[in-house]
This record gives sequence, structure tokens and C-alpha cells, in this order.
Amino acid sequence: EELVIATFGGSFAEDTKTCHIAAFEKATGATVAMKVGSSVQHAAAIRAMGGRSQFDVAYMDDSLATQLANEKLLSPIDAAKLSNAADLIPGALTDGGRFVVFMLGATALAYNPEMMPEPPTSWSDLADPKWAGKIALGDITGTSGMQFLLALNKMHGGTIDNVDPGIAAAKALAPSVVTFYTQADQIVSLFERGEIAMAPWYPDRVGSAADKGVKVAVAYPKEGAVGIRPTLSVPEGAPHPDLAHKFIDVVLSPEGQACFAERKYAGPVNTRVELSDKVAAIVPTGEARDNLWFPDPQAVAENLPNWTRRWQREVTR
Amino acid sequence: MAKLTIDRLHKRYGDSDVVRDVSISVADGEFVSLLGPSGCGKTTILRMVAGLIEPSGGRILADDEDITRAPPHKRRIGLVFQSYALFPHLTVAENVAFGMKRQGVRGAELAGRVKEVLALVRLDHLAGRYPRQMSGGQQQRVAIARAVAPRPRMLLFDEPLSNLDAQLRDEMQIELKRLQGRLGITSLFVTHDQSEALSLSDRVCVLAHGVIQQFDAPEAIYARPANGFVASFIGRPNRLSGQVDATGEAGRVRIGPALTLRATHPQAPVGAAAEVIIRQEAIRIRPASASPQGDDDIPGIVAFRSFTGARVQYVVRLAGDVEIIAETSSAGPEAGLVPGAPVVLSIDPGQVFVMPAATTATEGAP
Amino acid sequence: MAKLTIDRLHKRYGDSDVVRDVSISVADGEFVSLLGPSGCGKTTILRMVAGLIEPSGGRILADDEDITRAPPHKRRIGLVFQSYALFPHLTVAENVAFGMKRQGVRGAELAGRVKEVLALVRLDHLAGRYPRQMSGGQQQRVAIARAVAPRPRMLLFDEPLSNLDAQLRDEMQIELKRLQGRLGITSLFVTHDQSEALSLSDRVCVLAHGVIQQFDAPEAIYARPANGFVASFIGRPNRLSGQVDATGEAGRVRIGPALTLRATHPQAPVGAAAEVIIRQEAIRIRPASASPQGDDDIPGIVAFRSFTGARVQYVVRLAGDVEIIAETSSAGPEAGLVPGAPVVLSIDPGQVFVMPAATTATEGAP
Amino acid sequence: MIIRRRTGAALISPLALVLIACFAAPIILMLPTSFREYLPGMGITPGSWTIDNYAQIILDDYYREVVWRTFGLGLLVTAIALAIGYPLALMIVRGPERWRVPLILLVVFPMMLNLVVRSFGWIALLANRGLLNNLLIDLGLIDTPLKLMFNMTGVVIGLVHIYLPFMVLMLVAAIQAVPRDVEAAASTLGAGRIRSFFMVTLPLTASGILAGSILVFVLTISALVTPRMLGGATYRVLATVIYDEYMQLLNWPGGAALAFALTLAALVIVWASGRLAKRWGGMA
Amino acid sequence: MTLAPGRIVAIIAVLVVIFLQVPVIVTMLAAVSTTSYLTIPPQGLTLHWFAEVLSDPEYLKAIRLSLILAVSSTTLSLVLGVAAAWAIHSRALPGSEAIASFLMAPLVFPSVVIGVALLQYVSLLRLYGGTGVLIAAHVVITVPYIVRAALSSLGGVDRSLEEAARVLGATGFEAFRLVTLPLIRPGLVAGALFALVTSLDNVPVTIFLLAPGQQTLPVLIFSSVEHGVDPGVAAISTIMIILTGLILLIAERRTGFHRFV
Ligand SMILES: Nc1ncnc2c1ncn2[C@@H]1O[C@H](COP(=O)(O)OP(=O)(O)OP(=O)(O)O)[C@@H](O)[C@H]1O
Ligand SMILES: Nc1ncnc2c1ncn2[C@@H]1O[C@H](COP(=O)(O)OP(=O)(O)OP(=O)(O)O)[C@@H](O)[C@H]1O
Ligand SMILES: [Mg+2]
Ligand SMILES: [Mg+2]
Repeated sequence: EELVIATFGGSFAEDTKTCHIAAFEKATGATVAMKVGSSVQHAAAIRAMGGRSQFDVAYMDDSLATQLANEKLLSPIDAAKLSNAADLIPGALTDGGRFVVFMLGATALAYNPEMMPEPPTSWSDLADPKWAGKIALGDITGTSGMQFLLALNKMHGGTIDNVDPGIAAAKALAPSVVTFYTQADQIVSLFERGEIAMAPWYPDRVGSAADKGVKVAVAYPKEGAVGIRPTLSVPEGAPHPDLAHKFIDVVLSPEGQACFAERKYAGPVNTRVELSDKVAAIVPTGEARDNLWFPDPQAVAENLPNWTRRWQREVTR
Repeated sequence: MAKLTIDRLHKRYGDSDVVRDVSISVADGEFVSLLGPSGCGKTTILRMVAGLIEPSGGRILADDEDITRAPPHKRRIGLVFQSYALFPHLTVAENVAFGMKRQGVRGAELAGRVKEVLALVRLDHLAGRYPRQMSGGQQQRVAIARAVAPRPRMLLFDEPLSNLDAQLRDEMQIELKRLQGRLGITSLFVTHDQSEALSLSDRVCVLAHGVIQQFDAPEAIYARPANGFVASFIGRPNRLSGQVDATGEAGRVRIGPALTLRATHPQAPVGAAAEVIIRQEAIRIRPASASPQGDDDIPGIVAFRSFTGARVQYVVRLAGDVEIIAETSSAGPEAGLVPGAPVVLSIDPGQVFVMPAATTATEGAP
Repeated sequence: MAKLTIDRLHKRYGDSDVVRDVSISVADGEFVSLLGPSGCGKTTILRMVAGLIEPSGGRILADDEDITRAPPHKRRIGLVFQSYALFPHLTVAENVAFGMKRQGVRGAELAGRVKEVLALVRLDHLAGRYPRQMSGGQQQRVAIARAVAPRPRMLLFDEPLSNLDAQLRDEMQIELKRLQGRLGITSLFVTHDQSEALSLSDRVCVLAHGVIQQFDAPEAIYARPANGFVASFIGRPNRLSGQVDATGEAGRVRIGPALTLRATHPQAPVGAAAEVIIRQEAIRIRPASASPQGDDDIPGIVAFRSFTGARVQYVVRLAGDVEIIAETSSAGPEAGLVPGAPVVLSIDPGQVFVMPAATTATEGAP
Repeated sequence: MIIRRRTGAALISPLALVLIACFAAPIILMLPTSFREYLPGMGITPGSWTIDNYAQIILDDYYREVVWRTFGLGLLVTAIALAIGYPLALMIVRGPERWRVPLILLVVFPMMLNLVVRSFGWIALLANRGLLNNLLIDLGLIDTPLKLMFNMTGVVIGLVHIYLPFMVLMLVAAIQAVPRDVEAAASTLGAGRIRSFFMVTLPLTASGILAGSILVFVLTISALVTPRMLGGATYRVLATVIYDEYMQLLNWPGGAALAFALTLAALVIVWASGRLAKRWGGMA
Repeated sequence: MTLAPGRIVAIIAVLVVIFLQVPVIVTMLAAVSTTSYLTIPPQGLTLHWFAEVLSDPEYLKAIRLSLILAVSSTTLSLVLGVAAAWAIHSRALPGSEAIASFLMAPLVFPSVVIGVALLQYVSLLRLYGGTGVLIAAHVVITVPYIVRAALSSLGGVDRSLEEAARVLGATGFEAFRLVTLPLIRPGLVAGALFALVTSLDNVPVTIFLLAPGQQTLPVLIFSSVEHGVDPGVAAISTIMIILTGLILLIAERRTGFHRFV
């Protein structure tokens, strides 16, 4: 039997193979075929296949998963089939939910330690005139952009239903921004050439980049980083729902989580995982994890088009 | 090889009739020329016979088999295109071999026949060249060789010699005629060169505006033109306007205020405005001093002399400022007249064609 | 308008010399034709004069001004291209106006001159057409009009009449000559039609393989060819192989085992193999019965008869199976001979050109 | 007569079938979607129909701006590709014979460079600290880096680079078809080199210019990867907006409406420019 | 001589050619950097990335599928497109003009939407992705180039050549194969080149239709840059360019397409 997983590309796929697929194949005797792409592509594909999914398991951001769950394009997760369900951190799996959070990421501050010997401590460091023309922001079409907007908004007293303060603050930042990046790797080359000192980015990516020799490190702002909860789900009409659950269980197992954390700097959702110091410095754990703020995915899904529109018209125009 | 019958063939483009109910029958092995001004429908007729244009009406029969709707490749008719239409990506030999290969001729036989046909058009030494490496005349000969090679039952020629110089043209005419005679291939030949048409053909078909004007043996066409159009189209005519003074055997026609010519059997009634057509070669010119003047001699003055090699042409000014062109052999005693010299012309009344004024348009649709 | 001097002009392509040290000088207002077989370098010379090809050596002078390296648009030389080279995106009138506009002619004057020149070539009614909507002959006339219109100081014509039918060709020749005479434009004219060259030109330059063979007045070229090549290229020659029997005024040449002809001043020594060139029109043919036989009469039998309108050609078989072509007027009494009829030929010994056997290749480089 | 109507139908029908089955049918399935309403977070609302998706393209000034920008970008890229491609094409056709093959190969090579990789190349070259700016600063020609990337300049450079080979190859074919004698005729009639180029060569290559321009224009206005990578978030064109609507926001009704509008407008422009160019080339 | 392009034209042409080569050179340089991220100018010099890429089964698989797709869809497009172009050119059908312009539509229509629409469509038909569907999709996006190229080269072929072949006994198809086809071949080379490039570069349509486990080179590159690129992608591009160069040189030797392209 062949289990089809719609996962992310590049090193993510490599690490999935090493950490999860090998163990899964060994345990079940089934094989795994990967379909690599981004969250949005998987979401679009699941929508297009309209309940006749050829994917068994899909990797997606929580807001997209929420959206598809609302459209009933994902089938409910059966917690009873997941042996690790009990060990998960709160919020990873809601009862009757249609997806499960398999790692914790965050939008935090990436910085160039050579240009900034003192690590940044707050989102507001981005607005420091000292760094004008040396910062980059994510565009709202990427997770980091959207989350940074919400973080700014919260810092300036806005709520999820009113992002005026956030938009205003982003607009004020815009002139000192080198670029609103749309592709994670634009950021790598910007850091690499010393074009920027600081940008909201993902700790796991910072870790990978730093491993490759790029001069970049991560700092968690004191206001709290914004949490990212990549999810696993079983689309409606998936050919092998049982195997899919087994696969998800492997991903959630302490071994799977630890392996992924070590290789991919993914914040584990299984409470029984022990991390090395190097990894612990990067992934959200301890205080940083407690400090994480998770915007309500339902609200995000509902408001994102509106925010996007405003962002495009008022900030990046 | 085959008899060709064209029966009330018609072609209309939009609302203009380009070929109008043309019927021509060509006997087995006969050589027929189509002659007519530019745009009169010659090419159109050939293309209908070859199957490249669909007739609007009428039938085409080869040996009593109706081929009006047969596709071109089933007709076994060779066509030499006005524009050669050589295959630019094939060598001369490959061009010539094309048709034979379609018939399944292969190997040594093919090579032999290609060689033979190329020798016929004097191009065996250029077999390996591409068309673009050849001069216009050479290309034209390849086109002939290509059409002849598959031994079609009929050959259609669309001005096949127009780009050759005088000598090569003469040689090719003789070759063509020999070839046609030897193989006995029924041929339909289009040309704008009358002497070519007259010398090569068993019969000549003169067309104007898509309508047959006369279809007869060359000498009959020349000596007894059926109408004004044919008279003025064949030969090198002087065309004058006049008025008929008398009809019948002793007809007379008046040209301008001061000149009257004898003309047997004018084709217009007395008093009618007429077009008078006299061929240059039908006029004899002599120095005024040379010989006693006859009754019909017309005095004039040489206005212009033109030497063309074998012939000399004179523009002679007659009474009433009428100008007429006469020609004579450059070897004869009349070759040396200079402008200003007084001369007398004598014109055979049987060669003076008098036609009603309207019938002689020589140009087809532009 | 201007004198043209071509001084030791040379053109080599790779390692073949296409034009070899040609010197021609054309007087102000003179009309000179270049005549020669295909590929002999005629077009190449014209293009060098126009500035479209760079000479490998030699000079070109217009009115003593050296223009050898001047760019074409500064030369004020009109050229009628062999391929017409009309501007496909411009109407006939716009094509004709092109050169005048470059000279700054505008408005009413421009329109007037366009009209005038188009009338000259009988195309004023087609001024608004595009070249592709016209027949080949019409396009050729536009090309002439376009070259003439800016009144250049010199006109170069590259086979400008090759696609016209006999009548139009005659008319256009006369028009061209009139125009050239009226405007006095120095002209260099290339043609493959000898009678055209002979009748239009003040002088004719015969070329072979890029070398001038003879440069002289038309009648001189015809009557006194400088060498075997010219003799056989001009006119319609019979070419026979023979052997010189006697030289000088009372020369004789033997052709085959049984035939001897008189020839004044053979150009080869006694006993030498020779090429004998006799023009068709230099031979008089009579029925054997008609008149008393003279000393020089040669008996023969008509083998083949060909009617070309004004002329009739006979292939006559002489003693020893030698075949010779003779022509006569179709109006004369000798026009009606049939194959098999016994005839006698008489040939003016002054018209029998005898040349050493090797000099008379008529084809240029292939 | 060379081929009959029946043969013609037989020849064209395989392609027609493929296009109908694999292009027209799926696209037409999308057409109803473009008249649906999209509720963020909930999905496409079944049952209700609306033309808002189309109306907003005209009414919303942001969309209007993107539309104008897209078509403006198309024109600009086409014009630049034409302006710099023509001399190159001219050089290939009319330059020294021995240069021809190398030049053609050098034009074709860059076509094989993957779009994404190519974009990275441009970022490395044109960014604020890229090779070019560094060079200029080191040479003392400029003090502050030129903004060449993540704006219109970057997109234009990137797109011109991608589509230039298309333009050049089309122009080469067109210039080759101009008879040399016609140009020579212009010069014997007193037109200098520049004038004969503008009065003869250029009009005679009108159909090639048109074909190349249409191709480049159409490809430019539908280009996605390059504007995304080199334009950044601040320089959005229709294709990126459609991508975002479709992919990021899952707003298929809005995206589909934009896609249909774009295609329709492009086809109309293509058709109209064809007529114009025909008139220019005297072929009407 | 007189019409040789002037100095200015030559200078512009050289600059344009240099402009075209710049990213190529940059990519080639990036491919030999010892760093594990893309950087220009390269630091150090190594062929490690070439070895890496050529020994990576993912890449090899992706290249293989990409080539299969490119070659088969270009071939199919050639067959279908040339046949259709011939019919359009011969004006054997009413509305030929309209058909010809409709064929431009796949070029303009946003390819993401084509991709999603196709996925929706094949899901409805319960076909799902896979090589067959991919080839069909690539035919759709490449065939416009072939039709354009074929139409414009057919326009340059003298009609009477085909007629001459017919009169010499060739059937309509033989006439096309023996006469017209060889004459338009150089133009088709250019069209095929456009088609190949388009197929080899396509992400938006392909990504939706790949079957699980399938991968094409552009999709692989595209999805790997989202998660960090190394000089491997530069190496693979360099390999593709060199490969293309070789193929073109051979094609040039065989068909002399530069005379017409
Ligand atoms: N496709 C067409 N549509 C309309 N008219 C046409 C078409 N083809 C030919 N004609 C017209 O038909 C007439 C006859 O043309 P055709 O080519 O048969 O003339 P032709 O006698 O061969 O002339 P030429 O001696 O110049 O070759 C011409 O007046 C021409 O304009
Ligand atoms: N570019 C070239 N390279 C090599 N040889 C050439 C070139 N152009 C012309 N020739 C040769 O130069 C010779 C003269 O050519 P040219 O065109 O001047 O002949 P022509 O006398 O005008 O012949 P025609 O009467 O056929 O027009 C020919 O043998 C031709 O093959
Ligand atoms: Mg004709
Ligand atoms: Mg010539």
C-alpha cells in the first residue's frame, strides 16, 4: 500500500524522510509517496479535488487548515487512533478537530550578530532609526508578514477585529524597509550580503541558515513571538485514512518529534521530548514557548483577505 | 499518349468570369498553343487541366475519362510552372527524380532516366547543384526536365522559355518539339511569344478575356485572322483609325485627310469608323528614286530608323502626318535608308485588315 | 547629363574573376548596351557602377569625379533591377515618388511628376495599387518609372523588358528610347535580347566571361564581328565545323566530305580545323526549279519547315548530310516550300565567318 | 484546392480536441466560479450568483492600478525588448557570416536558465549590496546604492532578459525575409542607410515585429515567477494578484474573474494591434 | 557592403548579448562556490555541487521526468500544431483567423488558474495527475508556440511548390512531407525551442498535476528554494545550459537552422 503525503519541499522533505517515513515504513510495511509543495498549494489542490483527495495526509498552516476544515474538506481526526495523543501540549489536538498541530514554529526576530552585537529584544527595535534601511519585513502573503502585522497591532493596542493600529505602525515602518520579502530565501541572500540587520523570520529557518554559514541568529522579543502551528490533516476522501492516522502518530511520537527538532529546529509538541542545548536556544521552549501568542486561526482565516487588501493598499502600495 | 478534351470549361472568381465556356480538343500527340494577352486566362486553364483549380463549370476529359474532379496526383499530367516552382531543398537531380520516384522508379533505372532527361536540357553537368545556385535560364530548363521525366500522358507548359536568351531559346524550342514528337506526348503550351507559338504548334488557340477568338493552324491564324483582335494580336501590327470608303474586293479605307488605302473585303460597312491593321512585314519599302512608282505606291519620308540585327525597321511619315512602321531585311538593298530619305511603300490590299472600330482591344483585364 | 568612365574595373569572388579589367566609357547622353551570355558579369558591372558591390580593382568616374567609393545614395545613378525590387509596402505612386522625395520634391510638383512618369509607362490608372496586385509586366514598368522619376544623371537598366509580351515590349522600347533622347540621360542597358540591344543602342558592348569582346556601333558589331564569339553570339547563327582550304579574298572552307563554301578572309590558316558561322538570314533559299543555278548555288533538300509568323525557317539538308538553317519572309514566294522539296541556297561569302575551332564557346560560366 | 475542406477538418481536429478537452473544458468549469460569492474562512457560498467579482476590477482603484500597471509593464517590456532586440537581430542577419552561429547560440543559451535560479542571479547582481551597486560605489560613481531590485526596475530587467530571445528569434526570421535588392533600390534612389532602414527595412519587417511583440506582450502580462521574485510585494501585477487570490486567500471567484478579464483584454489588444500593424506594413 | 550594420548597431548588439549572458555567468560562478548557500562572487572553487546533484536520485528523477515531459509534449505539439497550422494556412476551413487567435489563449490565461482548473477537472473525471495528464497539460501550454512558428514559416513557402509536387504524382500528404515540411523545418526548430523551454520551466501548471512521488526539475527547484537553496540549483542549471548548447550545436550541424531561425 502507498500512503500519499502532501508535504513541504527542500530540506523539510529530506528530514521528514529520515525522521518519520523510515520509521513509519518499518512499522507498517507500507510505502510513502511524497507530493511536495507549499501550504497554499496543498490547500488549493485539496479544494480542487473537492472531496476526492488523492492525498492521505496534508501538511498545512493552521489558518488554511481551519479554512478547509470549515469547508468540510478535511475529515475529523480520531484521537483514539493516536497513541501519543495524551502527551501533546494543550491546543495541539482539539476534540473532534479536523487537524492536529505537529510542531511549533514562531515568527521571531532574526538578526545579524555581527552588525548587532546586542541582540534585539523587542519588535520595536525594528523601528529604531539606527536600523532604517537595514530591515526587511515579510509580505502579508507569507505567514511571517501576517503574524508580524498582528504582533505590531497588538503592541499598539489593536485587536483581531481592528487592525488599524497595526496597519498604521507598519505603514510608518515601510520607508525604512529594504524589501517586503515574498520568498524565504530572499532573506537569506539579504543577510548573507549584510544588506539587512534584522527581520521578522522563523527560528527554524534561522537555525538552518546559520548551519550553512549565513551570519544570522534568532531572538525572541519580550512582547512574545507569534506562534505558528503547522498542522497535519487527513483530507476528505483520502484513500487510506487508517494508515494516515498511523503516520500522524509516528510524527507525534517522542522519537519523531525529537529527531525533527534536532534536524529542523521544529518546536516539539510532545511534552516527553528532551532537546539538546543548541536546539533549545533556537526553538521556542520554556519561557519563550509560554510567551508565544497564537492568534485565533478562525479569525485569521476570516479576516486575512481583508488584511491583505488593506496591507496591499496602505502599506506596500 | 492521350487525347485531351476541354468541354465548356468555365471559371469565375467572385463576380468576374475569367474563363468562359472554353472548349478545346487536343488530339493524341498534338501540340497546341494558347496565345493571348496577359490576364486572359491562359494559366487558369492550364491549372484547371492539371487539377490545381476547381472549374466552376464544364468538363475535362483525358482519353474520354472524365478527370474534372480527379485529384492532381492521379491525372498523370505534367506541368511546367510559369515561376518554375523548383524544390529549393532538393538538388537538380532530386528535383527531376521526384515524379519518377512517386511512380516507384528506383535505383539504376532512376539514375539513368534522370541523366537522360538532364542531357536533353543540357544540364547533365549541373545535376548536383541546388536551384539557388543556377541562373534563371538554367532553372527554367530544370523545370522542363522535371515535368517531362515521369513521362506523363500530357504536358502543360506555362511560358517555359521566357527567361532564355535568343540562342538557347531557339535550341530549346527545337529540343522541345523533337521530344514531344518522339514521345508523342499531347501538349498544351502557353506563351506570350507569338513566333514561338506559331513555330512550335500544330494548332494555335487565341484567347481574349477568357473567350476563344480563333483556334486553327498557325498559318491560318496568321493569314486569315478571324477578327480584329486576332489580326492585331498576331504579327507586329500598325494600328490606324480610318473610315471605310468602299467595300468588297476593291475596298478602300481612308486614313486621315490625305491618305487612302486599298483593302480587300473590309469588315465594316461604307462610312463606318474602322480600325485598320497592317502588319509591318506586309509593307514593302523602297527608295523613292529606285523604281517607277506603281498605282498603289504610297510616298513617304523616313522619320526614324532602327536596326535590330537581321531586320531594319523604319518609321515612315505619310501624307497627313500618318506614321506607319515598315520593316525589311538588313541584308537587302533597302537596309541603308536614312531619316529624311523619300521612300515609297507598297501594301498588299489582302493584308490590310479593316475591322469595325470597337472590336480590337488588345489588352486583357489589367 | 553626365559622362561615365569605367576604368579597368575588376571583380573577383573568392578565386574566380567575374569581371576582368573592363574599361568602358560612355559619352554624355549616350545609350550603351551590355550584351553577353548568362553569367558573363553584366549585372555585376551595373551593381558596381551603382555602388552596390565594391569593385576589387579599377575606378568608376562620373564626369571625371571618382565615385568608386561613394555610397550609392550619393551617386545620383538610377538602377532598374533585374528582379524589379519594388517596395512591397508602398503603392505604385509611392514607389515612384520615393526617389523624388529624397530630393525634396513635395506637394503638387511631386504629384505631377509621378503622374507624368506613370503615364510614360502606361500605368497612370494603377497608381494606387500595391506591387503584389500587378502582373509581372506591370511591375517591371513600375521599376522603370521609379528609376527614371528622380532624373538621375545616369540610368542603369538590368533586363528591364524581359517580362513583357512582344507588343508591349516594342512599345516600351520606343518609349525608353524617346525618353532617353529627350532627357539625354546617359544610359547603360543590360539585356539578353540582341535585337533589343542592337535597335536601342548607340554602341553595344559584347562581354564573355567578364572580358569585353567588342565595343562598337550596332551595325559594326553585326557586320564585322571582332571574333568568333561575337559572330556566333549575334544573330541566329548556323555553326558548322570545317577545314580551311584557301585563305584571303577567295577563301574556301570545306564542310564534311562533300561540301565546300566560299568565305572571304577566313581567320584561320589553310588546313586548320575551323568553326564556320553563317547567319540564317544571310542565306537565300529558292526552289531548285525556279531560276538558273549560279556558280555558288548549293543544292539541298528541305528537311523541316517552321512558320514563325513574319518569317519561315527551313532546315535544309545539304550534301554529306550537313544541315543548315535558312530563313525567309513568310510573305515572299519562298514561304511555301514543303519538306522534301529540292532547293538551292546562295550564301554571300562575306557573311561566312570562319574562325579557328577553339574560340567560339557561347556559354559563359554555367 | 491543395487540401479540401474535409482534409482540413481532419487535420485540425486532433489539436482542437486536445484543446477543448484539456484547456477549454477545465477553464469553462471555472467560469461559473467567477460569478460566485466568496466568504473568507467559510468558502464559496453555494447558490448565490454575483457580478461583484468583475465589477470590483473596474470599481476598486487598487485593481485598476494593478491592471494599468500590468499592461503598462507589458508595453514597456515589449518596447525595450524590441528596441534592443532589433539591433541584435539585424547583426545576426546582416553581420559577418562567421558571427551568426555563435550569436544565435548566445541568444538561445539563457533561455535554458531556470526562472528561479535566474532570479537569484539578478538579486545577486542588482540588490543594494549586489555586484553592480558595489562596483559603482567602489568606483565612486554613486554614494548610495541604486534601487534596482524589488521594484519596477527589477521586474523590467528580469522580464526583458527572459523574453528577449523570443523577440530576437522572431525578428531574425523577419529580417531574413526582406529582399536585399529592395534595400539596395532605396539606396540607389538616394536614401541613406538610416533612412532606408526606417523607410524600407522596418516596414517590411512589420509582421515579424508584430509577431514578436505580441508574443512578448502576452508572456509579460501573464508572467508570475519573475514579478514575484524581483518585484517584491510592492510591485504587484495581475498575475501575482491572481496568484495571491487563488493561492494565499483561496478566493477562487475573485481570482477567476481577474483571470478571465485579463485573458479577454489581452486577446482584444492582440487582435487590435494586428490590424494596426497590418495597415502600417501596407498589407491591409 | 553598403548595408552592413553600422558600428552603433554592432555595439548595441554586443551589449545586448553581454546582458543576456550575465545571469548565466553568475549562475555558473555560483555553482562552484564552496559555501552551502548561493553567493556571488563564489567563495572558493569546487565541483562538489555538480557531483552532489548528479548523485542525488531526486534530481536525476526530476531531470528524467522533465526531459520526458519536454520531449514528448514538444513532439506531440509539433505533430498536432503543424497539422493544424497547415489546415489554417491552406484556408481549408472557415474562420481560420479566429481559430489562430484562439490558439493564443493558453499563453495569456494565468497558468496557476489553468493548473487549478485542470486539477479540478481531472478530479471530476477521477483521473488524477500523472504522466499522461502532465503531457496533455504541457501540450496545451506549448502548442501555441508551435502553431505560431509553423504559421509564419508556412507563409514564406511558395504555394506552387506543393502544387508542383501534386502534379508530379504526390498525394497531398506526400507533397507536405516531401516538400513543405523540409522547407519549414528551420522555423519549426525555433518553435520547438520555445516549446521545450516553456515545458522545462513550467511550475504553476505542473505542480498541481504531478502524481505523488513525481517531480520535475523546475518544481523541485521551486519548492526547494522555499526551504533554502544551495549552489546545487546553480549546478543543475549550468548542466542544463551546457547540455542545451551541445544539443543545439548538433542540431545546427544537422539542419543548419540558423539560416532561417
Ligand atoms: N484568385 C483569383 N481571384 C480573382 N481573380 C483572379 C484570381 N486568379 C486569377 N485571377 C484573374 O484571372 C485572370 C486570368 O488569370 P491568368 O493567370 O489565367 O492569366 P494569364 O492568361 O495566365 O496571364 P499571364 O500571361 O500574365 O500569365 C486575370 O485577370 C487575373 O487577374
Ligand atoms: N556572390 C557571388 N559569389 C560568387 N560568384 C558570384 C556571386 N555573384 C555572382 N557570381 C558569379 O558571377 C558571374 C556573373 O554574374 P552576373 O550576375 O553579373 O551575371 P549576368 O551577366 O548578369 O548574368 P544573367 O544574364 O544571368 O543575369 C556569374 O557566373 C555568377 O555565378
Ligand atoms: Mg499566366
Ligand atoms: Mg544579370
